[in-house]
Amino acid sequence: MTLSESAAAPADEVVLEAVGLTKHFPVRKRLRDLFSRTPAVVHAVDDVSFALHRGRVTALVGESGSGKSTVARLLAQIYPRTAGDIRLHGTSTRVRGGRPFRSYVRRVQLILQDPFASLNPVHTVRYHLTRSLRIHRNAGRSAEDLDKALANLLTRVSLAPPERYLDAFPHELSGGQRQRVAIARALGADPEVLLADEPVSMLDVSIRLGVLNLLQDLKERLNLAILYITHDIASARYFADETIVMYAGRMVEGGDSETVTQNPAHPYTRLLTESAPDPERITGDGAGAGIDEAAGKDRGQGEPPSLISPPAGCRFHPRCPHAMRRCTADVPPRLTVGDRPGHWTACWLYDPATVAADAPGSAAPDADPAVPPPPALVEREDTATLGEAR
Amino acid sequence: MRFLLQRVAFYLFTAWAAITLNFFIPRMVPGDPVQSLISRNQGRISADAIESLRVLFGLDKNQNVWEQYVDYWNQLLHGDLGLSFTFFPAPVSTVIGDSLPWTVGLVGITTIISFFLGTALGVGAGWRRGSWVDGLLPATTFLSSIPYFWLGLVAIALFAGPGSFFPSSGGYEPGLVPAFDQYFIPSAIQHSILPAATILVSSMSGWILSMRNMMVTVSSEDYITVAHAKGLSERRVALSYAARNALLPNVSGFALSLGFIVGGTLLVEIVFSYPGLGYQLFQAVGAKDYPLMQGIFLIITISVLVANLLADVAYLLLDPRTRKS
Amino acid sequence: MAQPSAAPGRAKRRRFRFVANAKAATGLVILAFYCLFAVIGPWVAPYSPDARSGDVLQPPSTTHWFGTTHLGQDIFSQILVGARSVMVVGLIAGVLATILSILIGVTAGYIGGAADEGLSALSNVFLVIPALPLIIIVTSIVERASDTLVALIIGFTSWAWGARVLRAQTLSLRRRDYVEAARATGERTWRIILFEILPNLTAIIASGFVGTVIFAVMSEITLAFIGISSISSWNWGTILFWAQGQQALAQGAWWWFVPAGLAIALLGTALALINFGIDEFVSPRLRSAGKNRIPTADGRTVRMRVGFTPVLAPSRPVPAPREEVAP
Amino acid sequence: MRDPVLEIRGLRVDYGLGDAAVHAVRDVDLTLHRGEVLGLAGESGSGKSTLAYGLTRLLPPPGVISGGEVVYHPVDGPPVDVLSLSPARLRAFRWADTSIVFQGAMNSLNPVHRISTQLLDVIKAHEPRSAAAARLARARDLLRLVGISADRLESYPHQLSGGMRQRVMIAMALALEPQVVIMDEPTTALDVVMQRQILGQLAELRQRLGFAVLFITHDLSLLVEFSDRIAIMYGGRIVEEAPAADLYRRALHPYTDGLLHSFPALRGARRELTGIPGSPPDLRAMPTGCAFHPRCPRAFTPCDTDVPPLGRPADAPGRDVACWLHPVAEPVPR
Amino acid sequence: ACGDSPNANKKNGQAATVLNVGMPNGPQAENNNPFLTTSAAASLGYRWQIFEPLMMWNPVKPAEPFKPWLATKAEWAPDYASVKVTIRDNATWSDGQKLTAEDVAFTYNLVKKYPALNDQGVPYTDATASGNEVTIKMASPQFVNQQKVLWRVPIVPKHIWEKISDPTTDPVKQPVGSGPYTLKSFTPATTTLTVRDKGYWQDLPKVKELRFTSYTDNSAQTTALANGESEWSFVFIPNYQAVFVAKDQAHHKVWAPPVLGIHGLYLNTTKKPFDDPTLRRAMNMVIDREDIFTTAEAGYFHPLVKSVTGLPSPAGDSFIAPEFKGQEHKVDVEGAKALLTGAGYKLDGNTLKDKTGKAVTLKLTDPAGWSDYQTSLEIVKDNLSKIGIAATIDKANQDAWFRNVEQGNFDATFRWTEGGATPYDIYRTVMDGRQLKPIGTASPAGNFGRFNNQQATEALKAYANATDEAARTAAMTTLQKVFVDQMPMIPVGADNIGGAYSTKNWTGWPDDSSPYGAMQPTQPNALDVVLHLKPASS
Ligand SMILES: Nc1ncnc2c1ncn2[C@@H]1O[C@H](COP(=O)(O)OP(=O)(O)OP(=O)(O)O)[C@@H](O)[C@H]1O
Ligand SMILES: Nc1ncnc2c1ncn2[C@@H]1O[C@H](COP(=O)(O)OP(=O)(O)OP(=O)(O)O)[C@@H](O)[C@H]1O
Ligand SMILES: [Mg+2]
Ligand SMILES: [Mg+2]
Repeated sequence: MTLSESAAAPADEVVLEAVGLTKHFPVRKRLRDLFSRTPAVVHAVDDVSFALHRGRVTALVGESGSGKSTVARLLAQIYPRTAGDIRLHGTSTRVRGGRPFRSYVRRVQLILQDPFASLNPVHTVRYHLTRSLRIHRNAGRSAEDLDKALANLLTRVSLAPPERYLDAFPHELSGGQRQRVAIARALGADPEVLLADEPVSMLDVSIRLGVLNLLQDLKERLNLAILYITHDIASARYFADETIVMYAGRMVEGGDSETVTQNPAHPYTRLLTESAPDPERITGDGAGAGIDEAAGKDRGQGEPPSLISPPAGCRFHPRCPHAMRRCTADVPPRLTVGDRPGHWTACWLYDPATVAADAPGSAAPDADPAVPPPPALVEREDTATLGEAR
Repeated sequence: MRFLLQRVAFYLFTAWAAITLNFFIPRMVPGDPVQSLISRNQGRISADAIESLRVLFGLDKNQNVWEQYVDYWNQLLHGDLGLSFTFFPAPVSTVIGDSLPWTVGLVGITTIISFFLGTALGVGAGWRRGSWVDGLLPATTFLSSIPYFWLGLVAIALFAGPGSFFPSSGGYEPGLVPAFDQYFIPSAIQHSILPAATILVSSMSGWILSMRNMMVTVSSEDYITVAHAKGLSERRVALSYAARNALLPNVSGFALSLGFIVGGTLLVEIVFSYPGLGYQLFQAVGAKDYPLMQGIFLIITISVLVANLLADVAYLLLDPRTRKS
Repeated sequence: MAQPSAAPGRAKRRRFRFVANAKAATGLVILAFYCLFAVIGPWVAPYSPDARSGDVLQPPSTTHWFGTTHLGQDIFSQILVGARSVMVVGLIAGVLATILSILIGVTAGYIGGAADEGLSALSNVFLVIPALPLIIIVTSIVERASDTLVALIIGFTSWAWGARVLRAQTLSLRRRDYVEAARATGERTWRIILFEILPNLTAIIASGFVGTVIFAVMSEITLAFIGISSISSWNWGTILFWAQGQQALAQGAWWWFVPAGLAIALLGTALALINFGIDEFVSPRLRSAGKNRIPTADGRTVRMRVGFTPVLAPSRPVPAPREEVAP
Repeated sequence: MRDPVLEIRGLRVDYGLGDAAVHAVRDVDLTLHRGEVLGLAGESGSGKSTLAYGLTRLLPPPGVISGGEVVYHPVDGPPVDVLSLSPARLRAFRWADTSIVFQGAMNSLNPVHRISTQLLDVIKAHEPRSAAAARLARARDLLRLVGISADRLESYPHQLSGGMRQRVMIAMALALEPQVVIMDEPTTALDVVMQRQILGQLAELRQRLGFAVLFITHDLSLLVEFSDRIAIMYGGRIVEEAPAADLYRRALHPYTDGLLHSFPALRGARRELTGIPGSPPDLRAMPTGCAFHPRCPRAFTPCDTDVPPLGRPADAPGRDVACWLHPVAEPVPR
Repeated sequence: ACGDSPNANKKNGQAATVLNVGMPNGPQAENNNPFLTTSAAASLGYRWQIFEPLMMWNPVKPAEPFKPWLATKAEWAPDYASVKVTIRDNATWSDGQKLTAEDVAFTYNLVKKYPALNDQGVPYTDATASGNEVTIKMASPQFVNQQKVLWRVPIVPKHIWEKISDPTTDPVKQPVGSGPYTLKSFTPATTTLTVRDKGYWQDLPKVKELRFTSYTDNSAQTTALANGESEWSFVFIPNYQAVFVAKDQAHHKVWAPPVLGIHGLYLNTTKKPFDDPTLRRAMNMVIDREDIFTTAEAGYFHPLVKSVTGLPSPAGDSFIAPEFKGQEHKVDVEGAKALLTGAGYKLDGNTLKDKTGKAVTLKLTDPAGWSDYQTSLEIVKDNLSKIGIAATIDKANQDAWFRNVEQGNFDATFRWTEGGATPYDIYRTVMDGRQLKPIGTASPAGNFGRFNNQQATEALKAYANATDEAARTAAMTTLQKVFVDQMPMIPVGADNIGGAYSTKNWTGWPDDSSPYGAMQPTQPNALDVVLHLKPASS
């Protein structure tokens, strides 16, 4: 058994790093595009940089289609990247297939989004796990070794007793169980990095919790670096050490999870957190009033922007209530937000010079005086109350 | 639009490949047209005629295959299909022109009837599973497993003896001159009933089955349940929702079968001695009549390709999802 | 133990489920009979199929069950002996075409790119060329076409349709998560094709196989019937050829061509039934279980249908609305 | 406000017949009051959708309704037993009185017909004598109602985004101003921003039109926020039913309690998430007694033998629960 | 407008004015070129109703003198390398112009100029007209080909054909000939000819309209004959008594006279042990020709060859050498056995062993689709087993068979011989040493069995080139002797030149009592037959 129970390497070491990662998908040309010089592409991911640390969970949140899965696949090197770099332990890697690819995936494993689709319906759990062990030569020499390794894997993902699950077909397992098998398969390679693409989106709240607890546990016991991709910002708050928010292919905010969720800086993150359903919001009369109140801001424009010709400047500006002229022209850089170390956002509102020159909301589509002023300009009296959360 | 252009390019390539193949395959056949002519006549053409026939057919020129191939394309692009050997010196285009209407008339119309009738029955069978239409399925399966030609033979034996209304062979009464008049048309129709019925019986069950299965599949789609939930009348749900959607995959099958009209029913024409293209092709193969074979293959290739293109277009028209420019 | 096998109990249950399908079972039984005759036909045939006798053109009788030919040959024996050639050609051609269609269709679908374009174009060309005339021509190219050769020719010319269907299906499977997952696990391409994709194509492959067998049998018989193929052995097409050549119809010798035709039709039906069986086995939606009409508790019969869920309970009179107690 | 519009009594729904039958819904009693939002939650496979489809008789084969009754109370006129309606009357009843918004908007619209066709044919089917122009005007109004411009009427479903399609379905559900709208996970496919928009519009419309909603979802946070009352299903039965706020503050049934401790909240202090141990029951081999007892941390003697009835417990008036921990003081009157 | 339809008078055409001729040749393309074998005119035979030859020859009685037709007289030079014909002066073309010796000379020069039109392969060198006489010269003696020169060349009008730019590809849409009929209409299925109103050089025929219908195959043609739709045809009818004659006992007739062209079993004389004439003779003795005749050839199609010389009767009667007169084939199994044992063969149970002790086996080959040949082979196989020869039947691919037979790659095969005015063509096909090629090289014109006999070759040469009757008789006797002794090919049946016909509307057909001409509608004699027809009195 070669799976390292506790890695000797120090925690917090950067394992995998994305630097300026970019992915453009070519789209089918139309006749009239034949004569234009610029090829039509989907800007699925643009200039994404972040690092995964040993023993830490990094959450990637954002709306549908913002490029989260694409980032995961790029990191797993299933898709070739358009630009940027992927560094494993500081060395740049680009693998296409064959032996280098296999030695890469041994260290970086991807768990796909849908537990109902990611297991082959014709194979048993035993087959899936055996394959993973064999490919990465973790199966040992004898049949006995293999059995031991299988049992070990299943116990690790809390599928006990192993004999009950080994010969089951995927359709005989519940969603949570399938998800665990998928995780066990990834663990079979004894990786350093787990890329978990929405591992819980299809599951029921109680099963969802089980899977998340499992990931947390693995992180702690095996010192894995985990990328946790989700829609559910509340779960990011609970399970991730760090949270990154993406919008339309770009990173718009990042930082410590508690800070990002409780004290969002970017207008999009704010929209996201405000839209998330929150039982605490009920006023008591149960008339569903909370819904109406939060719905006002983005009406009629809830559509994400086209990624083939994304808006210039900040991609959120067409929907942003605080948009300024500069937002429509220049891509905002990462700006540090003062409240916590490591909290940054890509929004011109946090550039005092810009705000001074340009009134916030001056370029907003339907400037609404009732909208609260941008967070950078109000004194943050609520910061203190959130502090003790961690 | 781009989709169409792409298809057209693809078709052009396929056409080129198929035509090239059509050129080479007949040339691989051993024996030559002169020998075939002699063997068909078993001694009634003397061996002395061999030389004159070779000269006649132009087989005495020793062209290499490449030159022949270039010549062939050259002729083709000028719309010239060459001269048939069997009917020398009748141009291939005349021979095809004489027989094509028969095939298209008989098989084409039958294919269309078979498609519509089969589809209608399939809609019924699929919508009301367990009803009498559904009960027909085993019988139609059996009928469709019978070889065409055998069904034709049995039909002739049962219905076409001397004195019967149904003639056993030919496309019209001998002695009539093809013309659109009150003598010829009824005769042509009368001659086509038995072969048409044979094709109909054996081809219809395919449509019934595929339509039924599609209906069953579509019936469990959410939008059908929604249509029921909306309280629409049964007819409307069955036709406008279920059948309309179930029809889509069948349309391309139908278009493809239109393409195979020309080449697909050789046997019916042989059994019923129907003066169509399939029969001509059979004769041409026997007579090593390359120009005629190539000509007929060309027609078949073109019609299959055109039918494919039609299927694409029909799909484009029927399914708005593919219309997304 | 590269591929762990399923537990025996489960495998049994699955196999049993297929045979339990009445259509498939009927088809299989008929097919088994044909296979049996293909093997033992020549030994159990009462006469030699070539043997001439004095009973020329006799209708069916107790001595000649299916009657005799113009040479006094026993048609029943010819049918029995002919079964072998038909079955051999059908099976070989079916296997060959299936293998080719898998090789070409699945590879094209999975690998994509230029290889896909090339292979698709190839199969399209084969689709465009009408199969039967092509087979006729190719068969006449070779001098002495044995059963195997005819089967090979049919197999080589009839894979295109299957390849096209398989390619389309592979294209959709290729994007399935479990294939991507296998790739991300580090599986090699050939293993992904063989062990991840192929098992999910079983139903299509099986029905494609059945379809090709039907087509091959029909083609073989057609070739013999029109006198193109030079098969020396007996098959049902040869019988029909002689019947046609001697104008059995005009002579009123119906027994000469009816048995062969029925034998073909029955074989076709058996294969079609198996095909249905496979379809229904794989797609539960097509299971047209006989329980379409179901009896209710109070003796009515209701029909299962989409949009109107049957109610089995006896209908009761509608009671008055219940009084709501204010909390 | 508290008068019932739809009453479900002892409803039983099976998949299949005889011994092979799966009892997906067992003896469910549920009352929907005029104008309220009744939330329905529960584990996957607990029978929520089956209940919703069953009461409108839209379950595809092999689903059958094997018992119980569904009574609809029109605004005027005598109550109707939905389960004994003839097909023709059932068709008339559907949509005019009860409409449904299905889970996937993607599949609920016929891909080959325009939005207008699909909107208009429901009006035409129920009001055959209305003028074509009037129908068209109504269709435009409906679209505007859900925030889609009327010129989208001539679009095909695939030309609309997921959110727009979902809104078209809602518009269609409201076309005949029914008394009851059933929604089965109408927003799971959407992201939270879109989800909030749609539900906001729905809440507004409900206040205007006064229909009652049966709202099915997994998302407890959403449910608590959006509905008036919540019913929790487990293993084919309703195990608890209470006003939303009450349920959120204090769950009586251990399963509900487990659910409430399974989802993280975005706001407020971080809570301990305990989850529910074990796995959902197999419908073919249901545990005896209370279906939840194998997983219940507080199971005791009667739980594994007797099925607890749903009723008003003595310790919590105004709500219903089926649990031996809270013995029923007063069974629900039948 | 309907009245204008060419179909309008179809139904009321009186029976006594129309003759319906049928051929089973499939749909035709419009082509009336009389020189092209592939034309509809040749395929259906109506070329001879429009165009006429110089003389009529009766293939049923090949030795009888030619009957004057467009020529009143033909004089051959003693070496038969040239012929002087006298053209009748009362013949006119259907466009009214007079038929002259110029036209005849033009026709022969045309054939000489275009080898593609010379379907008889006669080596013409020149034809010159002077007055009403034409002298046609050939490169070699043509004694055995007289009918090819005088009977098979349709005479065409110079004034029309000299304007045709390429007579080998011209479909001659409006044929102008000297015959009694002109083309009325053409469709792929039916060609209608109508009788000329004037200008024919003899009495106009009683048949006012000829309809040539092309049925798509044998069974369609047979059906048409059986129900009276077709009144004259040449087609193989299995069980013709039941299928055709019985349908109208009084009127339906089949007359199938043999010609000097036969079918038989060629043996490969280079293969052991079949290089032994004794074995071949023994095989000949067991073959049951009656059986083949009745079973495979429906009792009429290939008339029995009884004479040991292989010559059919009556066509060959006058050529049979005195020593073979009356000698007929008989099945004689015992005789064959005796012959074999006498020659050192052994009959070991059911197996014949040759002199070296090897079992005699034989592969019989013929194309799969030729059902009469295949049936014949079945019978031969049966017959040979009586003397212990184990034969197998190989149903070959037609093209491969053709090639293999020409290249000598076979054991034994059923095939035809050439036919002609004398037995020369038969014997030449079987025994001509000049055609002898090594195995593997094709010999398309004959001697497929690689028969090598100097005597026969010399006799063939002598017969063709002889200038006097005595030399010819001597050569013919030699040929027959070699044939009977060596039996390089086992003769079975003859070609027939007859047809199936109905006397319901027309009488005057040739038959055994009055064999005035060949009966096939495609032969030049067809015109003679039509001229003989009279309405059946009713
Ligand atoms: N293979 C592809 N070809 C073209 N475009 C693609 C491809 N894969 C993804 N895209 C596009 O890239 C964008 C980002 O997709 P991605 O799947 O990464 O989003 P996501 O954030 O994971 O969304 P979700 O939350 O719905 O899973 C989308 O607009 C998508 O349409
Ligand atoms: N056709 C069927 N045959 C047998 N059992 C079925 C069938 N359809 C559904 N079931 C079972 O009925 C039960 C109830 O299903 P239902 O769809 O109502 O669950 P649900 O509560 O809506 O779940 P989800 O939240 O996942 O939508 C499930 O356990 C399911 O397995
Ligand atoms: Mg994703
Ligand atoms: Mg559901």
